[in-house]
Amino acid sequence: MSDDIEPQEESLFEAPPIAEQERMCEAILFASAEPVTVKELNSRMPHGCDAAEALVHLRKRYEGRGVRVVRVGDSWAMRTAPDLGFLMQKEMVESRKLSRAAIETLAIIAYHQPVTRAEIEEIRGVSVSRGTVDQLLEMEWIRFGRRKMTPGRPVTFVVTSEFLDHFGLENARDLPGLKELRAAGLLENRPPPGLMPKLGSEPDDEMDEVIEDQSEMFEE
Amino acid sequence: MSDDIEPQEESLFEAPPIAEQERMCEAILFASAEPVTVKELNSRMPHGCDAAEALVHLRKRYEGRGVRVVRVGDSWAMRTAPDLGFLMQKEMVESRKLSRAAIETLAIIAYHQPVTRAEIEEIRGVSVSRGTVDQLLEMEWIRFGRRKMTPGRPVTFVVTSEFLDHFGLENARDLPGLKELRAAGLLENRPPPGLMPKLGSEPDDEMDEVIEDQSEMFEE
Amino acid sequence: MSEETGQSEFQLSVADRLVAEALIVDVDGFEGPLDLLLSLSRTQKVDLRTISILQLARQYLAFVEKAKQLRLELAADYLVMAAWLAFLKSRLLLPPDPSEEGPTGEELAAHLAFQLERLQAMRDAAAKLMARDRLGRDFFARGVPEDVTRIRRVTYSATLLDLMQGYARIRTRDDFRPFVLDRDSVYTMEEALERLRGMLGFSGQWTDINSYLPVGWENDPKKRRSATAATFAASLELVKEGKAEIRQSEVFAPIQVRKKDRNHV
Repeated sequence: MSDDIEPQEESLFEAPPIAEQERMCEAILFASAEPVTVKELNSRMPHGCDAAEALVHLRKRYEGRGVRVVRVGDSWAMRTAPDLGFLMQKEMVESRKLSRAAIETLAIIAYHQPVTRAEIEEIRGVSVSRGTVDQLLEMEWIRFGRRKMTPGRPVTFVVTSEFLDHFGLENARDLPGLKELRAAGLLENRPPPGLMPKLGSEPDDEMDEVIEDQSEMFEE
Repeated sequence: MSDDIEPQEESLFEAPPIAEQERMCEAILFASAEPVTVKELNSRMPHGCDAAEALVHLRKRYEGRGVRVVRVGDSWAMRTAPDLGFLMQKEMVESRKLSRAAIETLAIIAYHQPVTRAEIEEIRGVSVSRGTVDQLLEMEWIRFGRRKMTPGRPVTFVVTSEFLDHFGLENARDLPGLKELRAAGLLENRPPPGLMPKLGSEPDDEMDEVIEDQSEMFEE
Repeated sequence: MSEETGQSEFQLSVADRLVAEALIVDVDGFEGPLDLLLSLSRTQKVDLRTISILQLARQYLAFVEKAKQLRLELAADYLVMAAWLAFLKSRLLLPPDPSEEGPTGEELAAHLAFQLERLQAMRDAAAKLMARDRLGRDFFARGVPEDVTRIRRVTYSATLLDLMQGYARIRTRDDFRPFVLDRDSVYTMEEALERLRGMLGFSGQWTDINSYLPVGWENDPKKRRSATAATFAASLELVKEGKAEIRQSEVFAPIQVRKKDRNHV
């Protein structure tokens, strides 16, 4: 049956213009779930079409575009341009509470900056893991301050402007002092003498000084 | 503080040239079977990109091609040209046969939205079976709209962007013959002049209310 | 109403009768009385806007009558419509009774015509809709959509309270006791005093004490209240110390302070 019809078709209908064939290849490649062979393209397109030639044109048309016509084995497919792969990712932001160790370390840095790792450990009474410091550095809540002028010239940590921003502070000195913490019921016992930072009790004229100079405030 | 940072960021990373933005839109739309909102495009493209502008260029570029850039409500998608549908026998999905009741209900919802079940029944003169509504909901062609501010606060139905996508409509205003129907007054919810038998459902309070939401929705 | 009188009254043509019979056989195929009326109206072969509702009512009643004779069970809806159409028919035929309340026969007929036209319009619209190029039949989406890779990025958060509690915990070396009091929004008189002392030195002019509120405390009502009270108390303290003067022109007017200068005394 089909043998009877096809030769007739051939004489009746001329193959569509190549631009039209290119459109057809484009549509088939776009909608296909799998790469398509030239043979299959030809079988799906009207009689007399030359998919191989249409593909040459189509491939050229997509050069430099966001989508490319690529050869996969003996089949053809359309793919997004590899340099745009980053667009195919979607970032999911998940918010988690900072760990207790990280919060404590951060608090010590904020209250005692610039402070060395050894000093943090002394205050916390436990060693500070590398991961905790790295995490805080990565979050850009702390950064390295000036090295201490003590033997070994250890690095110090200070809080960043991102930290202040996050906690809605103008200045690290706006952090409530121990006196206020106690008034708020956060502190039960009297701390050992000499450890109490005198936040908020200093004259105001040094407000404008840089944060690094805060060390004096804490050192007694 | 963030105010200080943002302008800096803007100057640091300039938005890519519009041709590049067009490529990006092309890649994203190409890769997605579902329409993508302009908002999502912008969120996935680098900072400062203007997807809406890039889409204007992209749409033009694909005019007359085998694949088109189409608008679906607030979203955009790439779809094969409808005149090439004959090539796609292989991709054709046997769509579920809809009953006459379902087709009519769908049309009434599309042309009269937001519309209550009682209003649909008033127009069709028979009660709307649960199954019909469920089927349309399941196909995601209709969804619940806002409740009507009439006694009983009945739920309303509206068509979805999947509906628009399926029927190749940019928005609900493009429904075939909508203007003519409105001009002929056939989309008005004309209250029956009393004594009319209420066909279909049990009488509903809100039947008597004149509802003109539809006209507002479609007014340009 | 007998069959003969019915026939003669309705003057149905042979063709109409055939249609009516076909309809009866197909009674289950109708989607309610309105649908049936719409089908019957086609026998009139006129525009729905010029349809004769009277004629339609007769056709419907004949149909129902026939159905009764054939002992077909009609749903209640069909019978309700029949009763109503019989009523409508009488209204349309009889001269209007001015004492009668409610809509006229013409108004009722017009509404029925509207309903039929609207139903037909919706059917046509539905047909046009279904004849459109459709996704998955005439046009197609991308065959191999590339899934968007979801990258999980974790952000860590902590509040000022976390920070303070953390610090307090270390300082007390005690187990932390939860607390509720919020000291964030409390501005102490000592703080205000300090601020006022520093700033008042530069101002020999009368200045509204509100302008001495610390930065960042002006907007939040809670903070503003606390800061205003503290600043006011502090200004009184400075007056007591003889370092400032304070005035208020009338009740609720702005309170102003200035440095007490020897020259001003």
